[in-house]
Amino acid sequence: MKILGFIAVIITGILLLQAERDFPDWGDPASPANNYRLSQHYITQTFTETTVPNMVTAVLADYRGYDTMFETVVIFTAGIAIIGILRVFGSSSQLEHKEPTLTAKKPDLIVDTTCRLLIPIIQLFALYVVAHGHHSPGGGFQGGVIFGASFILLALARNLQTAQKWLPESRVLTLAGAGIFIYAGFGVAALVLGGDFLDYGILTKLLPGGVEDARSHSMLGVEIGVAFTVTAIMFSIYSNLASNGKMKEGI
Amino acid sequence: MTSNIISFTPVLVCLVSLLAVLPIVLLGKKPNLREGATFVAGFIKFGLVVSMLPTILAGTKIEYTLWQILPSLSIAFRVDELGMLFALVASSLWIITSLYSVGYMRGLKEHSQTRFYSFFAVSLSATLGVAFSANLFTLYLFYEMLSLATYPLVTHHQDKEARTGGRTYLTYLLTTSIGFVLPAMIFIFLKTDGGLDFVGGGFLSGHIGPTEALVLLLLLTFGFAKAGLMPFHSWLPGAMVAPTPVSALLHAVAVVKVGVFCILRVYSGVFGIDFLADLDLGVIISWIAGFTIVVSSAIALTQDNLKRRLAFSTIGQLSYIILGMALLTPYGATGSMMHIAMHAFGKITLFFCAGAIFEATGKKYISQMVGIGKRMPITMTAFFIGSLSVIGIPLAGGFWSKFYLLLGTVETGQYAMLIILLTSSLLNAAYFFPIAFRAFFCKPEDSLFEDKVEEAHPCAVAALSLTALATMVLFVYPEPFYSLAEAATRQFMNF
Amino acid sequence: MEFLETISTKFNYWIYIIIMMIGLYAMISKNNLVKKLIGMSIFQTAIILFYVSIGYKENATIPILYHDQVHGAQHEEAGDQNELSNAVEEAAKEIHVAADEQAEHGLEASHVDHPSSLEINPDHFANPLPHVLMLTAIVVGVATLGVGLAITQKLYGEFGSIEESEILEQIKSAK
Amino acid sequence: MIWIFDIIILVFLVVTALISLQVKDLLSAAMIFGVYSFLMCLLWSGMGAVDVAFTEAAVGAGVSAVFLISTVLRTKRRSSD
Amino acid sequence: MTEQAPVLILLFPFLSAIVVALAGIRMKGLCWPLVLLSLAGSVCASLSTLGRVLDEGTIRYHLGGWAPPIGIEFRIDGLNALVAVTVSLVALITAIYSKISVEAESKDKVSQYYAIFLLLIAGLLGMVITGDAFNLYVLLEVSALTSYALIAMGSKRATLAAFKYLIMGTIGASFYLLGVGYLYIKTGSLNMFDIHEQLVLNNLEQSPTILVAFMLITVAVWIKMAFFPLHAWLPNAYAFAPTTSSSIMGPLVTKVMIYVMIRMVLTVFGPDYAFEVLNWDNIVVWLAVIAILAGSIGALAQKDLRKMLTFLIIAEVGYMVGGVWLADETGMVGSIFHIISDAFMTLCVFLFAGIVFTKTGRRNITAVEGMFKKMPLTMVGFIVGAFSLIGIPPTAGFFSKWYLIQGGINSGNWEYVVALLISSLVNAVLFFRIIEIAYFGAKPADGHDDHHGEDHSKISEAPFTQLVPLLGTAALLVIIGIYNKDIVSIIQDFLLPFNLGAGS
Repeated sequence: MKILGFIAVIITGILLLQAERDFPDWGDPASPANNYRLSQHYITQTFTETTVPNMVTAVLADYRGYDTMFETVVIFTAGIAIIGILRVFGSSSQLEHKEPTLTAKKPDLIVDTTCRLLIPIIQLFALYVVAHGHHSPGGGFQGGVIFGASFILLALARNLQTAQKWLPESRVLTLAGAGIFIYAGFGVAALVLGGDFLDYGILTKLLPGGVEDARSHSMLGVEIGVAFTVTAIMFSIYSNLASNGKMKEGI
Repeated sequence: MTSNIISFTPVLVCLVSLLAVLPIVLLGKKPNLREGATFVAGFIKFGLVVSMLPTILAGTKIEYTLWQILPSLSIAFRVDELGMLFALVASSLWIITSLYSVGYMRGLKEHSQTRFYSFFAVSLSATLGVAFSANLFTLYLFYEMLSLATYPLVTHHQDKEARTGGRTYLTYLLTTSIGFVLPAMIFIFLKTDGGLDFVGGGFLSGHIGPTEALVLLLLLTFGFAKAGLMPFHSWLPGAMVAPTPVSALLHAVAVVKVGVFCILRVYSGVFGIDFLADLDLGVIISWIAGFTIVVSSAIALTQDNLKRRLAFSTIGQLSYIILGMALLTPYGATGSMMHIAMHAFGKITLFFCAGAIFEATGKKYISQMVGIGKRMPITMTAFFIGSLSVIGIPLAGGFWSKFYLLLGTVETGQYAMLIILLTSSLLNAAYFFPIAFRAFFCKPEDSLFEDKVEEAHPCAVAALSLTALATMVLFVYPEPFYSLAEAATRQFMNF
Repeated sequence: MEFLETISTKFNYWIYIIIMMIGLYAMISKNNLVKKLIGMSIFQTAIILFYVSIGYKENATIPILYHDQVHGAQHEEAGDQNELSNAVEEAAKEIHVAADEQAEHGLEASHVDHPSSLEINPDHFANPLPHVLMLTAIVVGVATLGVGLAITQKLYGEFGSIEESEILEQIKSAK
Repeated sequence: MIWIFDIIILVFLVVTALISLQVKDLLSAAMIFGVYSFLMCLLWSGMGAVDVAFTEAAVGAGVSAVFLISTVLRTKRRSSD
Repeated sequence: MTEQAPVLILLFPFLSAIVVALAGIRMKGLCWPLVLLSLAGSVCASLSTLGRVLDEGTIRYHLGGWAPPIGIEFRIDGLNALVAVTVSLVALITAIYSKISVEAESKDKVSQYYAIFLLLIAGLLGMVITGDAFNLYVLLEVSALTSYALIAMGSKRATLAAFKYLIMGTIGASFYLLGVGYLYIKTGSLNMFDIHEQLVLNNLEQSPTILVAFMLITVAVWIKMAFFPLHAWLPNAYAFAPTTSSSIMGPLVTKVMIYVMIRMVLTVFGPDYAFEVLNWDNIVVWLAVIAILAGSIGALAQKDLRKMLTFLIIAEVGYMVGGVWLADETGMVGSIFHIISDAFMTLCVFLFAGIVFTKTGRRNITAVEGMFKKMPLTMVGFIVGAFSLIGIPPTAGFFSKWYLIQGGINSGNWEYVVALLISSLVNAVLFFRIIEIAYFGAKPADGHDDHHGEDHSKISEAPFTQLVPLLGTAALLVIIGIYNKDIVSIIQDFLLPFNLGAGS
């Protein structure tokens, strides 16, 4: 198997290297990919069409918003899949009603204090990343991951159950579902108002401002939806992986 | 000749027995009503077939296109002389076989009789479908349907033997039809741009070269393995595990005759007799058929099991039909087509008798039948008449077909074939006469049968007497089969 | 140095292939399931590197319009640039360079009435499209990794091992 | 961007990738994989892909590594290869 | 609402997946009806889309109101619409069937199971209707992740199979992504139709980059569809998955990948490039021949009913790949028609295998013994499916074979014709073996005996929710066979502009 794998890898590598000679130079602005009207349009027209300076956010949430919706779905799928694969339902399912047994392991003072200080800041930063994704790097995914990471940090520093007090399993699912519903909701709203799916422009009937502003606002809403889902699922994946699906205690 | 009638009747003929399955299944709990349904369907079917007879004899064809299934291909029905001849044989014998099976199945108290009658009806639909097919595709469709519908009949006993027999049966039939006929058909379809409709004088000439023609001819000849041409014959003895009515109707009449019918159809309707004659391909086929005739007759001599002997005899007789067509002469073709009918009546009588003996005495082997004629005189007389027909001795219908076949060999000057035919007739006599002879003429102390042995179930006896009678009548009055065969020959040979 | 600089025009593509092949080899021939998954992640990031390399343009900045250009349209956004993360700050220095260049060239202007007339030279911004695609790919990568790890844990629960050969042996002996 | 810097990161990328696949302690492997991801993210930010770099920093170097570590701690730490 | 039908095809399963996942917290009973409702909606939407395609020709639906290539579009022509109808219909049938087996096999994870199930359908449908190469990747991953989960939720051995599938699937998906990247670097576009335009416009036929892109994408879809040398992940994965999982994935996942291959060959690269510039046809057809034979022989060697069927899938994939690479219009028609008919016939036999498994709890093919007596209607359904796989008229399988063989003869690829016929015969052997066991009992030596009957004498006809899907599928097989002309004419209309030559 190893030799076979090696041969396959070498062949693939040589093949790819062959094609590489044909590539345009690295960083060449005139390469087809960079010169084609697609990327030109994104760079030059984004702001006028959506009033969003961050082209990546605009392309992500609007021009290719359909992709992004499914990107969120991928995350959601992973979350559900991991619950389906790993989660062991049983005595632990009433866990959320019980008082967490914190006495078992006393958290380290330094770690505890640091986390106390850090977690609110992390969460604030996460909110900032989500909200400011239009103007700076960031957006729903990054913000969501960071927000989820704050809960993971909490679970690591204290224990899983403390974190689960904030995000019990049913709330995780609800949050994740709500996130996708927010996203798809914008699409469906556009559908109901007579536009195509995810056509935020038509939402100007509901949102203040012109068509461009409607797009900008919808993107924010969509990003918030993404952030919901990502936060919830990241934590869900972690808590399943860390507790081997039993949701009792983490690592 | 030119004016063809478009009529739903051929479809109806096929549908009748298919629809009969419904009442048969529903009435499964009440045997009398169930058999009644079978008979009603049988008579309706026969009536419909007969109702078309005058039209066909007048030289008009009946056509109906049921369903355009592919852009240039449809499930279509067309009744012509050859098809009519075959349909007449099959539908009339269905009624008689039903009568016989009532006797046989009840006499032996067989299980799952409802299933038996249902699939019997389906098989008949498929047989008639083959008879009335207007193109190769429809023919193939019904051919496959027949193979599958008869499988439960062949394996009716559901024991080990039936299993083996059924397996051989399907293996041979499906392998050849999927492996040979299907590709050949698709090849023809491509070469002729979608034409598969049978035409009186064939349609292949001009579309393919000699090598292709030879390959196609062999594919199609062996592909219809139901015809039992060697080396694809061994399913037939294997299938003799079936209950006798099945053997009788399906393996003396429907299934094997469908095989030869398909071959005749392909020779005449696809290749065209003239095309075959031009390429001189008939000789190859006639040698194959001749070989089969001699070998199978020789094997039949060695068989002790009566039904197996009959089976090998059938293999030989089927090859007569193919040989007749392969002679590519008017007489040969006429004889060949007549032989479909004549052999059917003769052979079914023999099978009926074998079944009746088995039902009454439980004996399967010829060596155990010494002296049986005294106990079952009607049966054994019928058996004698049937043998006459199969051997081709006057007083039975088989004489006429053999007569024409012999004329055909003389006509082409293929004396080798003449010799083969005569030899095989001698062999036929050699393996049939001793049975009848020993059944009647033996010393009383040699007789293996007690006094209490009697004739089989009355229904069975009635059936076999009827067919024996029909065999005799066909000698005196070979109509309408002769006219049909002759008209068909005229169609194929354009003279 | 000249030589190295010419190499560097394709260097990224070479390295991406090397990394990708390392990952692929690990996926195919590592015995440990976690190792396979690490290999898988490396494999996927290599592809992301390839895409990002497509989108790179020499002397171009990050695909975010900077203050000067947006200015006039949305006053309230002013000063945002300063709050960016490290990477962005670094890039922000380049922005001014790019802006100067743009002023010099005065290249094609796209005239749109609303909200303001902007003059944007596409050559001054990295191609945003590959970035967008790769955001998706990263997310897919982490999702796959998560599912893979979950399966690994389930396998460990069932067979008590995360070595493929050991698990296969157990299956064989169970037969 | 400065190409020397670029090349150094690229070389380090290969090295970290190899180490994380070769080291027999899975916990170390997970850690080094985090390093690899972080280097990758540096490289991308250098190429102007700030959003991708940001995401990779959060996802690749952060969450992925945590997932890997939690699995390693829940299963076995030693690897045969 | 018909104007929005294309997106509704997808939205129904996708949104209800989330509802189902949430419903699982409190109201488990709601899951199944919701699944049915949403899939029925999806079927209606796809049918109405098909109707519109027939009326108006290609439908273009711009998501987000952005015209391609700026935005993502659905571009639905005859091929998409047909495959979408097939996918949604198969999904609906499987969903009806799933009620009992899911509750039995996944117990407390019913809602998760159904959510994943619906997401798989959403992913597959999305792949079918999208017109964007990258979007296809995202949906490919959605369907892939869900497949891993659906398999991993099965028995013990399924878990390892799922892991292998995950590794192979990721390699496949990543290769696809890389291939799209190679196309992007040369054309700068992601829209499939636009890519093709750019390829032609910039004369990229000789470019090694495009060649490698083509190879990468082809290999990627081959991995995903388990084409012969790359098939190793499939048999165990599908054989040991929960029955509903294999009933949905067996018919759909490989078929949708074949759709993707056809889409890539015809729309993105164009038949001229794929068949004439590259001239690989013969190699691929030979590979397909090997695939068909290997699948058939593999199936013969199996004693496990579902595993046998998985090998048949491999053979059927060989049919379709071969049919595409015959580079012949009839062959292509055959391949596309076979996507549809094979989806239903595989579904039919997998449903049967599922019923047998739930009824007897055994995987071996001897589990079917005596079934003709005990569950005649189930056997009828199975026999139709089996006949279709063998290729007996008038079932759908016969006609797809008809076109494929015709294509093989037309293009002179006799080895392909022979392989098809051999595979048909092997199928006949396989299925008559099962029918024989069902009819006679397991051991030939025992003959006609009853002691097997005692083991599960309780077994009776399958319950309503399992029987109806099976018989429905069987009926559909016959209907597709009888109406194949109409389906084929849609396919031919679709293929018309591609101008496939007759033979290479």
